[in-house]
Amino acid sequence: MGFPVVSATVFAPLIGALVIMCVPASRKEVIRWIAAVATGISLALAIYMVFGYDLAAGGVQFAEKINWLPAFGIKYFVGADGISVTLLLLTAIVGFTGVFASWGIQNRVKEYYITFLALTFACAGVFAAFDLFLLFVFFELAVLPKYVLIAVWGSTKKEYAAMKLALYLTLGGAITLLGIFCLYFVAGINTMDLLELARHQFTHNQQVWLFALLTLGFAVQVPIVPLHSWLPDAHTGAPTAGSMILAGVVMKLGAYGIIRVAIWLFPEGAVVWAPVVAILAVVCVVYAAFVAMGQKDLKYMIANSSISHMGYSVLGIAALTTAALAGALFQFFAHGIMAALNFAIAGMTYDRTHTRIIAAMGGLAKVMPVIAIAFAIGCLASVGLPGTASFWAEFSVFVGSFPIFPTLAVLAISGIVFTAYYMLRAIQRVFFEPLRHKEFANLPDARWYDWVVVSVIIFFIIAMGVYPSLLMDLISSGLSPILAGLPEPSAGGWLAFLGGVQ
Amino acid sequence: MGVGLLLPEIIACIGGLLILTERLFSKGEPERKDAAWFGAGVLVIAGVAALRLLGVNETAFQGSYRVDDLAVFFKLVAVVAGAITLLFAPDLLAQRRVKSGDFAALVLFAATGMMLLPSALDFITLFISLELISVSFYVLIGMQRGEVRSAEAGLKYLLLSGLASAVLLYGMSLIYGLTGSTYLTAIRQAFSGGEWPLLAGIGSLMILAGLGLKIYLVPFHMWAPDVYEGAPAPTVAFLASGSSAAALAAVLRLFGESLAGLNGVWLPVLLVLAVVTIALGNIVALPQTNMKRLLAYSSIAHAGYILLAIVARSSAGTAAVMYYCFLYAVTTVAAFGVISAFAETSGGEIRSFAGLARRSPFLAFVMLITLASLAGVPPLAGFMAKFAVFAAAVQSGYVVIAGIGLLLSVISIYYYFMVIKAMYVDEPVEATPITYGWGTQAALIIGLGGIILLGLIPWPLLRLAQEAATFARF
Amino acid sequence: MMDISCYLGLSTILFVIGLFGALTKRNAIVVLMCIELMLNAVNINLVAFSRFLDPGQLLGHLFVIFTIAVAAAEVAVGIALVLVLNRYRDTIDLDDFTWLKG
Amino acid sequence: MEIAWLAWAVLFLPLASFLLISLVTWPYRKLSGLVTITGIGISAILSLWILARVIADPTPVTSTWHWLTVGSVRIEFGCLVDALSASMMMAVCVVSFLIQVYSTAYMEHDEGYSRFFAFMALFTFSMLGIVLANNFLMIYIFWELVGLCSYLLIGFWYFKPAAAAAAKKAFVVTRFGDFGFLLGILLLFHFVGGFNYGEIAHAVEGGHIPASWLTIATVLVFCGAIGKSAQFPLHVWLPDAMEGPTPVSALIHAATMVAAGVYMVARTYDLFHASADAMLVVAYIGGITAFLAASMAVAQSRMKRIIAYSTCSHLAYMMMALGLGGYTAGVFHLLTHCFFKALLFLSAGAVMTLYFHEENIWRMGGLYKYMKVTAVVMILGGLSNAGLFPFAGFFSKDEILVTALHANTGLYILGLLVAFLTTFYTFRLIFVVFFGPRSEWSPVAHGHDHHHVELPDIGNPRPSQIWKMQPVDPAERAESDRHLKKEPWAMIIPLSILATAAVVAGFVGWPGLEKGFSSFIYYHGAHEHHAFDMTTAVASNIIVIVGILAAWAIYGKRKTAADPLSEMLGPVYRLFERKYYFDEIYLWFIRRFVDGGAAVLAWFEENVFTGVFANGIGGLFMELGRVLRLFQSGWVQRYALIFFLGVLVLVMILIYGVPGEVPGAIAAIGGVK
Amino acid sequence: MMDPVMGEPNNATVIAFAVISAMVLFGGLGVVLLRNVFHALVAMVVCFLGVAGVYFSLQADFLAVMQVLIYIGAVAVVIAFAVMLTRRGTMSDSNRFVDNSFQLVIGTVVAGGLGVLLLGEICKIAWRISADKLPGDLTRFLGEAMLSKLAIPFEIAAVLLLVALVGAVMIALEEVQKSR
Repeated sequence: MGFPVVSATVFAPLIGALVIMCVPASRKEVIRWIAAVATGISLALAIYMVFGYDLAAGGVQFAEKINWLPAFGIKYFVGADGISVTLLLLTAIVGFTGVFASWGIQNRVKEYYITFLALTFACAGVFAAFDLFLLFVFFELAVLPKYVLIAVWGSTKKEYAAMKLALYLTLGGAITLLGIFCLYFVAGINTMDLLELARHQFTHNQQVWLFALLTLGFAVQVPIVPLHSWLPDAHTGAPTAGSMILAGVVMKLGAYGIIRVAIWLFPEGAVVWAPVVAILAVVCVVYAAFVAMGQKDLKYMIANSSISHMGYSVLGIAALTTAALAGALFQFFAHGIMAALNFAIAGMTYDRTHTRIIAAMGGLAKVMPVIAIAFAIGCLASVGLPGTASFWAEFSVFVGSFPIFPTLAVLAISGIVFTAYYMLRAIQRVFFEPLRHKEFANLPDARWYDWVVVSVIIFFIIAMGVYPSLLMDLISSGLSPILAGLPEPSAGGWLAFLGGVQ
Repeated sequence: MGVGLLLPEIIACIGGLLILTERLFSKGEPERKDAAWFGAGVLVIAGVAALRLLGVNETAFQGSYRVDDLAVFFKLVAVVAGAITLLFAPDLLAQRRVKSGDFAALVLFAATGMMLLPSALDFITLFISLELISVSFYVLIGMQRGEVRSAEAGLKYLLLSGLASAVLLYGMSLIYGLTGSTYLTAIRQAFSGGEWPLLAGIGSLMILAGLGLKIYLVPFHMWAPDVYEGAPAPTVAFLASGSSAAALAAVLRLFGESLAGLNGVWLPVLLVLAVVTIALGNIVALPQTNMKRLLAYSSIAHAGYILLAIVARSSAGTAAVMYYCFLYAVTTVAAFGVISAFAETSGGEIRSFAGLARRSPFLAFVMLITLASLAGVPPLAGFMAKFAVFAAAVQSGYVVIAGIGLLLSVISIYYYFMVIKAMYVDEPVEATPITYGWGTQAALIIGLGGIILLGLIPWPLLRLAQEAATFARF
Repeated sequence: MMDISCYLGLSTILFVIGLFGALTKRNAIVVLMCIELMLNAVNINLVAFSRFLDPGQLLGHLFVIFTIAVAAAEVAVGIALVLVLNRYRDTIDLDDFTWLKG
Repeated sequence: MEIAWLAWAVLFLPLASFLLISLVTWPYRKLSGLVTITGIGISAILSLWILARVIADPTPVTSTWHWLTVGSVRIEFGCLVDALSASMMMAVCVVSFLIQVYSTAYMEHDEGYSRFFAFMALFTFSMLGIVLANNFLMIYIFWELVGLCSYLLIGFWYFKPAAAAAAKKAFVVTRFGDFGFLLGILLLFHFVGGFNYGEIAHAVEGGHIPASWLTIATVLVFCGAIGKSAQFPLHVWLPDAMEGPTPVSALIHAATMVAAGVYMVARTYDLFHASADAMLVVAYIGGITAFLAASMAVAQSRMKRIIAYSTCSHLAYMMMALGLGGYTAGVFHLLTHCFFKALLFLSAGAVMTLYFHEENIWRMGGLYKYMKVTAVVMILGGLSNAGLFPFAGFFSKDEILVTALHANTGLYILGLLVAFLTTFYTFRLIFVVFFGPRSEWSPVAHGHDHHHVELPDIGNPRPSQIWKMQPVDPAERAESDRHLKKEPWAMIIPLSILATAAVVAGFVGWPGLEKGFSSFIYYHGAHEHHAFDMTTAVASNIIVIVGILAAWAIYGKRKTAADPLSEMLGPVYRLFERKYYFDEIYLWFIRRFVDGGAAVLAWFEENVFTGVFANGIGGLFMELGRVLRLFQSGWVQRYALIFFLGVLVLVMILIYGVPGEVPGAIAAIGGVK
Repeated sequence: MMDPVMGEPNNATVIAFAVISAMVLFGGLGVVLLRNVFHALVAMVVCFLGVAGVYFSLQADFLAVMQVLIYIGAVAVVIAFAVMLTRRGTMSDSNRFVDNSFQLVIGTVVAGGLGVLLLGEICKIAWRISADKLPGDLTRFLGEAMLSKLAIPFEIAAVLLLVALVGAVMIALEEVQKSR
C-alpha cells in the first residue's frame, strides 16, 4: 500500500486541529494559517484524487483496510469511488474556503478552528468510509462540533438552534443506528463492509423495511420536509463558516447515506418506497421555496432555499434512473459550493452591516461591488442558470425523473420559477436600489480573505458549469455498482395514476 | 488454588485494615493524601492479582464461590473505578475535613465487596457481599462532616437500602424454601423442570426489587438523585461506577444462571422496566439544574440501556453488559472527578459550570469528552458500549424495544449538551482560575485516555468481555 | 411442633407490620426499628425453612447468623446518621429531611 | 468544415471579449470598449463572410463536440450553420457591432462603462449561441444566458429602484415561459431520446411522437418563445425593460433577444409544422398580441415604451406569420425589423442623450431643429416601421399580410388594423417629438454643469389638466436650449448605416427577384404563398398614409402639450394607457397567491413545524420531566412507598395476570426476529 | 396435619406457639402503634424475645441465644441510647404517624395487600417437609460450616461489622463528643 491518500485527505483537518491545540491561543494568525494549510492539503489531495482516479478501472480505489472491531466485522475501511471523490472534493473546497471565511473571527479563535476542523474531518470521513459502522461513526461524530460551533460562535437564537440541530440529528442517527443493527443481523454475515453487504441478497420484505428505516434516519439529515425544522434555525444561527459547511456538506450526508447505504443495499426497497420519497421531495421543493419567499431574514431565506434545492436531489434519488441519481449527486456538489458561497456572502454582509433583515439593507452593490457580484453569481447558480454547476445538476435530475414521475417532476420544475422570484428579489433588495442607510456608505468591500473564499468557490461553480463531465463521469462510474442492483426504471410504481406519459 | 482465588479481595481488605491501623496511631491531618494514594496502589496490586486469575475458572468453598473470567472482569471494574476515585478523592476530602485515610479504607472495603459479589455463587455470600458494599457506602455517603446533606443522603440510602435488603432477603428465603438450597447451581436445577409455583415467581420478583435498588431499576431508583446530590463527589463516583456494576454482576449470576427457569416471570418485567427506566431517567433529567442530580438520572437511563442487554439473554448481551459497565465506570468516574475538582463547593449546580472552558480548559475538555461519551458520541467509549448493548438487544430480536430505547436516548442529548453549552458558551460567574492537585489531574488524564482509547481501540476489552461472557450460562 | 405455615404466616404478618411502620412512622429511629422487625420476620422464615425443609444442611440457620450481623451493622450506622442529623437539624422526623429533592 | 470553425470563432470572440474585460481590462474604460468593439467587429465581418458562403452554397453545415454523458443522455455542444442561422448571425453581429459603436458615445459618462461592454459582449455571445445551436438543450442553455444578460443589462443602473424591479420582472416572467420550454424539451427528449433538431425532426416525421403529446410538447416549447418574445400573456416585462440603457433596449429588447422566440419557432419549424393545433395557437397568440401591443402603444407617453410596444406588436406579427404557415414571411420580417427597430431605439436614445435624458414625449416638441440627423433617421425608421413602400418594413409586412389573406381572413383583417395602429402611434411619436411647439414642461439644464434633474412623471397630460401643472419659465428654457448639443459621430454613423438598411433591406424580398429572399430561406415542407398581391399592397399603403394623416390631424397641429386623443377615445384611451391593467391584475395575483401563500407557509413553518412539532414535542418532554420530578419529593418514606408499590404491582400482575393482550404484546415485541 | 418428623402438635406446643406469636405480633404492633417511643422500644424488645422464642421452638437454640444477645443486648441498647440522645418535647407523643393521609392510606394498602397476597400464596404451597434429622451438636455443626463452606461470608461479616463500627464512629464521633 502506498501513500494513504484517502486517510490523509480525511485526517489532514484533524491533524491540523491537534496541532492547533498545541499552539497558544494568543497566536491567532498562526492558528489561522495552520487551519488553512491543513484544509489546503486536504483540497490538494482531493483534487489529486479527482485526476488520479482511474475511471477505466472504476470501483473503490485508494482503499485502506484495517481491522477495527472484528467481533462485529467492523473495519477501518476507507477508499474512494467516483462518488466519494466528488464529495471529498466538495468537503475540501468548503472546508478550505470556510477557514478563510472565518478569518475575521476574533473570539476564541483557537477553539473555533479546532471545532471547525473537527467538523470538516467528520464530514470528509463519512464520504470516505466504506464500512457501515465507520460511516455511522463519522456521521455522529459531526454532531458535537456542529453543536459547539453554533452554540459558541453563532448568532440569533444560537443556543436554541444548536440544541435543536443536535436533537434532530441525533434522532436521525438513532433511527439509522437501529437500521444498521437490523441490517447487520438480518444479513448475518458478520460484516459491516459495504461492498460485502451489497453482495448479500436480502429478501424483498427485508429490503422494504430496512430501506424505510434507514431512509427515515437519513431523511432527518437531508432534511426532507416534515423533519426539517432544525435546519433553518441551525443554518441561520451558525457562524458563517458553520453555515457554509452545514449547507454545503452536512446536508449532503443524509442524502449520501440514502444512496450509499439504503439504495445500494436495498434496491428493491428503494423501488417500493420511491413514490413516497418522490412526493416528499416535491413537497420539499415547493414548500421550502414558498417558505423561503416568505422570509425576512437573508440567512433564513437561503436556508429554506437549501431545503428546496436538496428536494431536487431527493427527487433524483427517488427516480432511481442513472441520470436522476447522477443529477442528484451532482447537485450535492453544485448546491454544496453554491450554498457555501451564498452563506459566505450573507456572513460578509452581516459582518459589515450587522443586520440580516433583507429590508434593512439595500443598495449595497455600490458600496461592496465584489461581494454583490459574488452574491449575484451565487443566486444565479441557485436559480440553476446554465454555466453554473447547478444547471447540470437540476437538468439531469429533471431528465432522469421526468419519465418516472412526470407529474411530480413538473411540480418540481416549477420550483425554478419560484426560486428565481425570491432569489432575485433578495439581490434587488439587498444590493440594488439606492443605498438605504447612510451609515452603510463607508463599509469596506471584500478583504483579501473574502477574495479567497469568493474566487475559489466561483471558480468551481463556473468550471463545473462549463466542464461538468469531469465530475459527472466520476459520479457515473461511482453509480454503476449501485445501479447494477436496481431493476429497470419504470414509470409510476403504485402511484402511476400521477403519471400517464406512457 | 485455594486462598489464591481470593487474593485480590484479600489484598484490598488488608490494605483497608492497614490504613485503618495507621489511622489509629497517627494524628491524621486531613491534608494528608498519602493514605488515599496508598489505597489506589493497593487496588492496582489487587487488580494485577485479579488479572492473574483470568482463565482460572475454579469453583471453591463447596460451590459457593467461583472465579471465572466473568467475575474477574467485574473485579477489574471495581478496581479501576476505585483506584481512579482514590486518585482524585483526597483533593476534595481535604477541603471537607474528611480524613482521606477513612475514605480510602472504606473504599477498599467496598471494593472488596464488589470483587466478591460477582464470584458469589450462593445467597449467603451474595447477600453479605452486597451488604458489605452497602454498609461501606452508608458511611461513605454520610461521612462528610459539617454537611447535613451528606447525612441526609446517607440516611435515605440506608433506610431504602435496608428495606430493599429486607425484601431481597424475603425473596431469597422464599426461593430457599421452595428449593431447599441457597446455592445458585442447585436452584437452577430445581427450576430447570419448567414447573414452579407462583410463590417462586414472587420470590424472584422480590429479589429483583432488592437488587433493582442497586442497579437503578425504576421504580426502585428513587434514592439515586438525592444520594448523588448529597454525597461527596468521590463517593458518588465510586457508587455510580462500582456499586451498580457489582450488582449487575449479581443480577447476571442470579437471573441468568439460577433463576433462568423463571424467566417467564422476570424477563417481561425487566423488558418493560428497562424501557420505563430509560424513559424516566432521560425525561426527568431534562429539567435538572444540579449536575450531580442530572448525572443520577443519567445513571438511571444508562441502567436502562444495560438492562436491554440483560434481557437479550445471550452471550453477546452478557458481554455487552460487562463492556458497558467497564466503560461507564471509567466515564462516570471522570465526570465526578471534574465535579469534585471544582463544582462540589456549589453543590454541583450546573450554573457553576458556566464558562468553565475559560476558567480551566482542561477540566472543561475532560467534561466535554465525558458528556459526549455519555451521550454516545462516537467513537468515544460510551458510544461503543451503547453500540454493543443495542446490538445485543437487536440480535436477540428486541427490535422494537431497542428502537424505543434508541429514540428515548435522543432526549439525553439535550441535558448533556446543556452542560456543554454552560461550559463553553455561558459567561463564567466567577473568573478565578481553578486549581487542582496532581492526583486529580492524573485521575482525569487516565479517565480521558480511557474514554478515548477504549473508544478508538475497543477490540481488546470487548474480546475480553466476550470471552468472559462464555462463562455465563442461560 | 407447629405446622410450617404457621411460622410462615407469623413471619409474613411481622414483615407486614414492619413494612407498615416503615412507611408510615415519622420517627427515624422507629423506622429503623421497623426495618429490624422486617429482618426478624425474614429470619423466622429462614429458620423455619431450614428446620422443616433443610435440617441436613441448615443453610437457613447459617443465613440467619449473617442477617443478624448485618442488621446490627445497619442499625449502628443508621443510628449514627440519625444522631448527626438530629444535631444539625434538631429533628429526627423523616418528613423534615427533604433538602434533597427534585 | 471551414465554415463551422468560422462559426465557432464568431460565437466565441464575444465571449473572449467578455472574459478579457471582466478579468483584465475592467479598470480601463476605453480599452474595455475597444475590446468589445473589436471582438464583435471581427465576428460581424466573419458572419458576413459566412453568409456570403452560405448564399453560395446553402447546404447546412454542422459541427459538434461531445460535452457530457449522463446515463443514457448524451449532450452535445454543436453548431448548425444554414441559411437561417447564417442570416440571423449576420443580423445579430452587425446590429450588435453598430450598437457597440453607438454606445461608446451613449455610455461615455457612465461609471459602469467597462461593465456595460462586458455584459454586451456576453449578451452577444449568448445570442449567437441561440442562433447557432443545433440542439434543444443548447438553445435552452443560451436562452437562459440571454435571459441573464437581459437581467444584468436591464438592471444596469441597479441603484434605480425601477431598473432593479424591471430586471427582476423580466427575468422572472421569462423564466415562467422557460418553465414551459424546459418541460417541452423534456417531453420531447422522453419520446425522442435526443435533443438534436435533426433527431427530433426525424422522430416527428416518423410519427414516433403521439399526436396529442406532440401538440402539448410544441405548445410548451412555444411557451418559451412567448416569454422571450414578450407575447401575450407574458408581454408585461418588455415595456419595463426600457429602464435599461437605450443601447440595451435597442440590441436586446428590439433587435435580437426578443427575436429569439421567433427565431426558435422558425428554427424548430418541423415541430410546429407537424401540429396544426400548435400552429393555430402560435397564430392566435401572435394576432392577439399584435393588436394588444399596438393599441397600448397608441396611448404611451414615454418614447422608449412606445417603441417597445411596437416591438412587441411586430414580433407578434412574425409569430402570426409563422403560425399561419408563412415561414419565409416571418423570418423576413424578423430580419428587416431587426434593423429598423434598432434604428428607432437608437434615435430615441440619441434624442434622450441630447435632451437632458428626458423620455416623456409631452416634454418635447419641435426638436427637429435641434437634432436634424436624428429626426431624419427616426422618420425613416418610422416609415419602415409603419411599412410604407418602398421601405424595408413594407416588403416583409406585405408578405405576412399575404400569408394571412390566404390562411385566415380574421387575422388578415386584424393585421390590417394593426398596420393602421402601427402607423398611427409611430407618427404620433414623431409628430409630438419633432414637430409642433415646444412643451411647456420641457426640461431645462440646471446649474453650471447642466446636470439633469429628475422631473416628475407627467404621463399623458389631458387637455383639461394642463392648467394644473407648473410650466417651465420660457426664458430659462431658452437659456437651457442653448446648451443642447449635436449628435456625436459615434451616433451618427451607426444611425445612418441602420437607416440605410431600414430603407433598402426590403429589396432582397422584392417579389420579382429571381433568387430573392424566399428562395434563400424557406421551409421545405410547406407551400407558401409568395405571390405578390396587389390589392393587399395597395391597401396597406393606403392604410399607412391614412394613419400618417390621422396622426398629423391630431398631433401635427396641436397647440399644447396634451394628448387630444385622450378626449376622443375616453375610457378606451385610459384602457390603452394603463395597458389593459395587465400589470395590476398580475400584481394582484402575485400579492394574493404567491406572496400571500409564502406568508401563510412561513407562518405555518414557524408555528406548526417549529412551534408544534419541534418546540411542542420538546416542551412536552420537558413538562413531563417537571411533573415526574414532583414524585422525587425528597421524603424518603414516599420513595419507600413507591418502591413497595412497585413490588406490589409486580406481584399482583404475576398473580392475577394483566388485562388484555399486554403479555402477548410484549411477547410480540420480543419476537420480531 | 400430621408432622412426620415431630409428631402431632400437642396442646403445650400450641399454647407455646400462641404465646410466642402473641409476643411477636403484639410487640410488632406495639412498635408501630404506641405513642411513646420508649414504649415502642420496649415493645420491640418484647417482639425480639418472641422471635427468640420462635427460634427456640424450632430447636434453633443457638440462634435464639444470639437473637437475645445481639438484638436485645446490642441493637435495642443502641437504639435506646439514640432515643435518649434525640429526645425532645413530650415523650408521650414521640412516636407519631406521618401527617400525610395519602401516605398512610396507600402505605396501609401496600403493606396489607402485599401481606394478603403473600399469605395467600404461602398457604397454597404444599411444603416438602424433609425427613432428615437435625445434626446432633447444632452449635458445632454451625461453627464448622462457618469455617469451611461459609468461610468467606464469615470473614466478610467480620469486615462488615468492623466497617459498621468504624463507620459509625467516623460519622458520629464528633457528635457524641460534642453532646457529652
